[in-house]
Amino acid sequence: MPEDLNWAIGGEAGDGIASTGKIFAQALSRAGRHVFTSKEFASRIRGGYTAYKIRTDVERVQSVVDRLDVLIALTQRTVDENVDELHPGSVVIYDGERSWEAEVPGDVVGVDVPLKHLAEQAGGAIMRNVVALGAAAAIADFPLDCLDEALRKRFGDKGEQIVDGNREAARLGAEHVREAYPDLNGRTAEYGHEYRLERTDADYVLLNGDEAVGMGALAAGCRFYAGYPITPATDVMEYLKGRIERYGGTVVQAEDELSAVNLALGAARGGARAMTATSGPGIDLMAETFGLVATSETPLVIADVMRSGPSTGMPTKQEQGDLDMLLYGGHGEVPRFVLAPTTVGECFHKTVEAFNLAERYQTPVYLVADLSLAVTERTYEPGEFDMGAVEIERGKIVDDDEVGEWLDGQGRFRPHADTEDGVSPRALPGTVGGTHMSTGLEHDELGRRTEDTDVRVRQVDKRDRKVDTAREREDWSPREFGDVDAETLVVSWGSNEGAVLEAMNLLEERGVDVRFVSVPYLFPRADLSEHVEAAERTVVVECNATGQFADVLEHDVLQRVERINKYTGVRFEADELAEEIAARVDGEHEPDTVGGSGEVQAE
Amino acid sequence: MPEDLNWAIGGEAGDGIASTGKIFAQALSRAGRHVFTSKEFASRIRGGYTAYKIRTDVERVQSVVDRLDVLIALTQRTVDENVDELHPGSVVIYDGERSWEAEVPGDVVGVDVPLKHLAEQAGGAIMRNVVALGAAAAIADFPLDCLDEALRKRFGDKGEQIVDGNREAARLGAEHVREAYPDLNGRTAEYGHEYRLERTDADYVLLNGDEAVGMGALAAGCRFYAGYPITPATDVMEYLKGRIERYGGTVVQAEDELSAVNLALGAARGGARAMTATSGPGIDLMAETFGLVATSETPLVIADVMRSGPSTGMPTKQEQGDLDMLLYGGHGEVPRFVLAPTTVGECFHKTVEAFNLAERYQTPVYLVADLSLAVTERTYEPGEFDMGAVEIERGKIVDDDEVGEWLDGQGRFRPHADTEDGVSPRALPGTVGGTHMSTGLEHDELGRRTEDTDVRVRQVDKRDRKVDTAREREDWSPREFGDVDAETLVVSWGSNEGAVLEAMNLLEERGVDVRFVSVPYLFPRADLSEHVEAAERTVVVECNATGQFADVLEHDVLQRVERINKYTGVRFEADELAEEIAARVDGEHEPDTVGGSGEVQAE
Amino acid sequence: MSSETTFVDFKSDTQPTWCPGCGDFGTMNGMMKALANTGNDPDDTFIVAGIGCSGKIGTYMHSYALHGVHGRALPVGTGVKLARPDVEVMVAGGDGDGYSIGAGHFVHAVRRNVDLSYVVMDNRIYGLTKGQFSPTSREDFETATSPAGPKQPPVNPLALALAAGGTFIAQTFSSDVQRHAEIVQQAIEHDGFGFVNVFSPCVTFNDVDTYEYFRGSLVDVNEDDEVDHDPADFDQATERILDPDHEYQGVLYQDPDSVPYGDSHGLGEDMSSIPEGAPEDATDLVREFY
Amino acid sequence: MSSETTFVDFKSDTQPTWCPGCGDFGTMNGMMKALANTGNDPDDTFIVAGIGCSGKIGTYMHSYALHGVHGRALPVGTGVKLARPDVEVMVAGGDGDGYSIGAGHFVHAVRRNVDLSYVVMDNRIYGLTKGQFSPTSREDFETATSPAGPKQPPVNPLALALAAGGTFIAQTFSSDVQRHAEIVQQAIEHDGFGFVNVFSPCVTFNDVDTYEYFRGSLVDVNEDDEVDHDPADFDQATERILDPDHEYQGVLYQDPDSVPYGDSHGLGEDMSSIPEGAPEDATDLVREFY
Ligand SMILES: Cc1ncc(C[n+]2csc(CCOP(=O)(O)OP(=O)(O)O)c2C)c(N)n1
Ligand SMILES: Cc1ncc(C[n+]2csc(CCOP(=O)(O)OP(=O)(O)O)c2C)c(N)n1
Ligand code: SF4
Ligand code: SF4
Ligand SMILES: [Mg+2]
Ligand SMILES: [Mg+2]
Repeated sequence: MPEDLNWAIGGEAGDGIASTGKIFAQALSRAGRHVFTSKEFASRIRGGYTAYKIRTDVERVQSVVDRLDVLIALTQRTVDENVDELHPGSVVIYDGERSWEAEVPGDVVGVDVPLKHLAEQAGGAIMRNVVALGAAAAIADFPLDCLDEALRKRFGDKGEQIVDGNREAARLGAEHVREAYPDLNGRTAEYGHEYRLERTDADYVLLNGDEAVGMGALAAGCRFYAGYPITPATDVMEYLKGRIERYGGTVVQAEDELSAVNLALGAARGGARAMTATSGPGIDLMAETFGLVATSETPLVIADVMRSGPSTGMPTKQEQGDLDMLLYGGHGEVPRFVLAPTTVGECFHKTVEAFNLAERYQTPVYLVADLSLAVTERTYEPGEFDMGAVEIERGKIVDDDEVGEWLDGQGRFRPHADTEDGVSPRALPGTVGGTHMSTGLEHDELGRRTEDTDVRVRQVDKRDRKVDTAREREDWSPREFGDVDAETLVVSWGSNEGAVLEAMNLLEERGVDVRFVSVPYLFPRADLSEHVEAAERTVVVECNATGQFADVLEHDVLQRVERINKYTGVRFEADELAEEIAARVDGEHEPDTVGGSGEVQAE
Repeated sequence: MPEDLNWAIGGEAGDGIASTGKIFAQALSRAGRHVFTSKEFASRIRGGYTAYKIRTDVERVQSVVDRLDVLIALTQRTVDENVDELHPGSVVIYDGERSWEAEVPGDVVGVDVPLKHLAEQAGGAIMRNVVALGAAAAIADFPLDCLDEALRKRFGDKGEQIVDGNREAARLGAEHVREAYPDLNGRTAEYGHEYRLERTDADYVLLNGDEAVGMGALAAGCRFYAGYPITPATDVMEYLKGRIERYGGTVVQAEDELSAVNLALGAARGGARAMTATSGPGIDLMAETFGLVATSETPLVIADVMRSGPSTGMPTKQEQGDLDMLLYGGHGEVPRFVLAPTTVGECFHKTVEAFNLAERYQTPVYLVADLSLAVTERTYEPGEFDMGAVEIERGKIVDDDEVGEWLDGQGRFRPHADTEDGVSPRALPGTVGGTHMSTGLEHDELGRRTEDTDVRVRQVDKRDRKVDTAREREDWSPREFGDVDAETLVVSWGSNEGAVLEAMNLLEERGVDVRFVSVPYLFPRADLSEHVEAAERTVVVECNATGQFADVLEHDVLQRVERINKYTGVRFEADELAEEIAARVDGEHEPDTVGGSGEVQAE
Repeated sequence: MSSETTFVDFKSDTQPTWCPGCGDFGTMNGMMKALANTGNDPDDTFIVAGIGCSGKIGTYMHSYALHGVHGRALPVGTGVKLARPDVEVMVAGGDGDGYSIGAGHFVHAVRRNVDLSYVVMDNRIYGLTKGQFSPTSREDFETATSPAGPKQPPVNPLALALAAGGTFIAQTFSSDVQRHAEIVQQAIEHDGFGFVNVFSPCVTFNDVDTYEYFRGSLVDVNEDDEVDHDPADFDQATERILDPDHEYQGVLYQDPDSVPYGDSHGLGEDMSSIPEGAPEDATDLVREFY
Repeated sequence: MSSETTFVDFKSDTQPTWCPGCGDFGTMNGMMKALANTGNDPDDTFIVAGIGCSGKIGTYMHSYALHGVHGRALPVGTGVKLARPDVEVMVAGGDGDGYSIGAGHFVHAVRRNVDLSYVVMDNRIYGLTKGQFSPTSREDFETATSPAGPKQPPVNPLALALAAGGTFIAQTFSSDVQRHAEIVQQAIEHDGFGFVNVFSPCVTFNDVDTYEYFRGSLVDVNEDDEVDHDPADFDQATERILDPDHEYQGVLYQDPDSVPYGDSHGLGEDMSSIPEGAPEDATDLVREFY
């Protein structure tokens, strides 16, 4: 019997799936259990279907697997969509009073709960999902007081009556299961399963990547956020709204992304730590201004929370398809930093770092997360977010006195002074004697437009030199795992880290050792030549069709690599990934050849 | 004595430099001489300076060199800016009556012409540049009747009086030189130069790249152009305006580039051959819609006439800095074709081809030219633009009868039918029974939104398969020159072709053989592995700082290459390029290493 | 087929996923009726839809259609119409799509006066992205991104259209389908840019601009006791459009002398048909460069 | 220094490359005067300029400045001002920059009513790109891209601002520098978005909207015999702004009750100064996720 429990609730868009799932996740966290959630599901039918999946364990969990132990099926379709993940002994909670007849596979244990009926009894049909939560709790012997706490957190601001109603709904659900299915444990045990959600003394926080980015921004002193709503980045804005004001900052909902990035640019030139967040379509719209940010040497953090492209694509689905755009997008040649957190925790840390890098090097920094990371709630020890450890470095800002060191012969401030490290002094508005013009035109040290060929070359080189300086001064190491002597090197970026790590455990059981490098710095990035050379085979895992990072790596190390690509819109699951990696190790897949269509879709 | 003559006129912006230079180029063309012009000049001082340079020969010319034989200097600065290009025996025409004293170097022959005075005599000071043209003609023994023809072409629509006045101005200029400097030929001959612009019977056309693109569009049946003014692409729009109407088409000046590309997309969905042209900043703004064009499988030609980036950069200066954006830009993963003409003539041919490819594969096609190509007037035999040879292929458009072959079981048209070659049938509005929805959301064969994982993967693969099909069916060969057995392989793209070819002649004189591959198809592109392998060294020549094509080539062939990069804003000149290539051959430059800053700036 | 076309011919077999009760149902029904009533045929009709809940309309209707990127529906529709004067073009989208990210295109499309109709499904909220304030949201409307209200005056779309030189400016209410259909029909029939702002309530994220609210507050210009509304009267139109106290239903303004862009620019040909080679006189183009 | 600041303090040592006689000279002089007269100091002033001949103004003035990308000057200026309420922000650009590519931002910046001034140098042409028609070009104005005129009604910028809820709407003429400076000064002093459309003739590419034309046709609201203009009177403002027969110089409209965005949103702090570590109570942020 595995120690982790895999739980899901599914229904139609509008059924309140996500908020119900979140309540259960919260309850588990309160019980001192680790939780890892997922909202992206394979959909085999068109439109409307939505689900929320929780994997929970007393140990850390960091991926989903394709197995469901307990499923709350608000619709028949939920069963149909998930039938592959059910196993003998899985429990499906459904409402037999509703029009459909739950056709659960024979060896799956159906638990019929009159959700609507009990909800009405508790005070209103709207609480039927909470009835189901109570039922689920009973099935896994989960203490209702933790659920109560989660319900208070969710409904507290709606008044005591609502909280009590929901608690009653949960209680009725639990009671129904205990009364109608007294021997449930016995039945699942027949298939070797006994579901028990044990409690520990641990005290976790539960948050997703978007929230972690927002919290990182506040920790780092971000005072200005401008954005335009877009899935899955809107949560960053909604997190900040109502919180940033505590620190004297503001959130501006712009009329579009063109405005958003220019608003943020303006605030940054004013001296505020500023950011915007968007998804692919917005990144495209910001591309022109990105170049201006870079040439005017303005510190700015631009977050891209990726979703399935191209174009509008599949807005609520996973993909890592924007890497090329971030590395190479925008006309002309522009130095940039690209940071890609690999876990929810790293979303916090990399955000803080992004602000520091932006100011230290006076450049735009892309902070790139994928949908899986952004919408995945996950538990952490609160210490992961150690506010005392946050350091703020603002780089070469000069004050009234220091301005004098940076004047030219005629007493004019040199905002683009051609320094050895490429970084110039920065005078914020209000600094006496620091007036200057910033422009997207090529300019001289003073910021004045120029077409002088020598000055042009010097300024291009100066801007590029900042990257060289950063390469030297900062630590761009990847996150390394596994056996350094393993024959197989797996490389990935973004949210795949968790799935790869869990896949490694599964592989280890099969006797397959793997070395794993998870790359959080996409530009500048570490040189992986030695890693690739030391390995017998290198496999790059990413959620896109063309293998964008694989191409980058191939160019870096001048060697072809193998690829595992998934572009169904669904994140990797640990078990499928283990299969795919094992297949590479067993030599079932040919290494890809140049220009060939050897990309393998893992689904 | 070299056979080519290098001529220039320089002054301040607003002095009418470009139109005066064009008149002289036109006159030379009328005289049956080949002409190659250039408007980009190195500028060592800030602002305002502008010049127009002509290289002319009875043989074909295809590059500029850094030598000036005859210079019309409307300002002192013109002399200062070009002093390096003057040689003993160069002639400088200046107006001694103006406030400045032309400080021409000692061994340069100064010719003082009272430009303003003579112009007033001919009817108005505004004609002083034409006086200078007359003077220049006299110096090189050039028949005035060719100049007369060019003046008629330029001023014909302003009335006979204006034409006559200008002719008189030219005559006065010529007369002045003959009278005041009777022994000019003798003086230049002292330095080994005798300037004679001989006439031939040839009949050339003179045009630049923007005009060739415009003419190609009309030849290809383009009926709809939408654009927003931007240097150096505006000429395409201005060329089409007033001409496209003859064929029932239209030019729409949009409110911005976002609108322009969407207007063109709309027209294309209506079934018109449609295009837009812009430069880097506009390409950025169009990136989001580019993805829509690709996923909706709409044939559309988008021309990018590159200028110096990043950001606003140097809008009137040369660069090939947008390649990365065109190959990799836009979020998500989108199939695209990227065609880059290498000469003015190819601008015509590749534009025709772009429209055919767009419709045959139902994709967006980027047509990329650089500023040097776009603004360079050049002579051709008119046969280069053989309208009889233009073929128009519209791909899989289905009519009322053919629609029936593409219906699903319920009689619905399948615009994204998953065919073997990836190309689906296309029904234009008005086709009976062909109604369908096109969308940037992932969709099924009918165009309906889907998140079905299998359908998603099938549609991504189908779109990508169009590129595979095109790879097989079309000819993506590069243009090859020089000795196939040479040790040194030079690779370039865009307008560098001419300079490399002339550099090869210069190198041959020095006993250096070179094989040269000029790449007009950037995606899909030819596999150059064998070329690179056969050579001892590969040198990639491009007008940008980072070596964008060099990176692409390195990844294709898994081998580092050497680079010659120029990012001063000025095109390559044949002689400097010969030096740079020779230096590589002599081993004076280390091959570049990964991530190193080994890029060499050729200036 | 035209003469027998009815509104169901404009209905696709895709089931709408709008929330039950969403105003967009009524809005769409009216549009389909108007298209049928004006004798159009799905095969000769092109719908361009924006991105938003509203933008899904292209999927639920049966015709040629494009569901574009957010905010750019008007340029697309303009392109279709100019290339295909023979096709009926209708553009539809939300208040965010049209007045926020698309505001610039709106102003310029109005000025251009291309002969198409533009229906904005105004629910005063961002529906699809789950409830942020929109440009037409009230100053004190509480949303996820405006806990204390946006504190900016809402855009008055009719006033913007008027200022931009609009030639047909109307407003309807999705729940009054009959009147809505009638007015959309007039917009289609108008020679030029037929603009209709439809109040199309979002029952999920907007609890202030509800059916009840509009039912109780909207004044139909035809039923206003105070004035006999003459849509050709610019001053009267201005007064009502800028009226701070009332919102109107009906055709507020129609310029009887409107000349559509296609006419003033001499367009009329179907640009989709071209010869199989270069145009006959194409060598003239080369000759110009002698 | 403020009290002794004069307009030359706002002049940079870069020589303008505008054509001799360009209206932008006068426009700039007036802006510099207005900044000096309102007691501003270059060190505390931020100019945001668009792209165009007009946009070069940022280079010729002496202050903190950003010369941005085409059409996005207003969002940048808004960002600067919100982050730095202590800094005087002035945004300037051309008619193409502001009303064509920037039209959407214009509408929304007007609504937002941030306390800055916006000066549009309206020459009814694209100057920098050498003479294409602009949104304010007349219907019959012949240019390279409109050989027979654009055949679209020109944008009326004042009407757009009014429709968008503008709180300060004015128009000036660069050649009447005194009056222009005076009005820009009022725009600066206005509590909110001070919008000034300046007729700033292009002597190179526009031969119809010339100095002579404006001199002969502009009516100053203060010198109009027919009405005593009250800028607080919305109806009067509307009438004049929409007047098809005259163009006016002066402050057409000013809302005396204007509340700038910063005030309604409780902003006032200089956002550039932050602590050296996370905020003191930052662990509360973590605790929320328990
Ligand atoms: C460039 C871009 N930015 C943002 C989005 C996300 N987005 C989708 S619809 C929408 C607004 C929806 O509001 P509205 O236009 O009023 O339509 P409604 O859903 O209310 O009908 C937004 C912001 C997007 N798709 N593309
Ligand atoms: C995205 C983008 N598109 C186009 C251009 C080219 N461009 C520069 S200025 C300008 C318009 C100039 O007109 P206006 O704003 O009226 O300024 P003016 O020169 O008349 O003062 C254009 C189209 C650009 N720089 N960027
Ligand atoms: S969210 Fe609102 S606008 Fe969207 S479908 Fe539901 S009710 Fe309609
Ligand atoms: S082109 Fe026109 S706007 Fe530009 S500087 Fe010259 S006169 Fe002024
Ligand atoms: Mg809406
Ligand atoms: Mg202008």
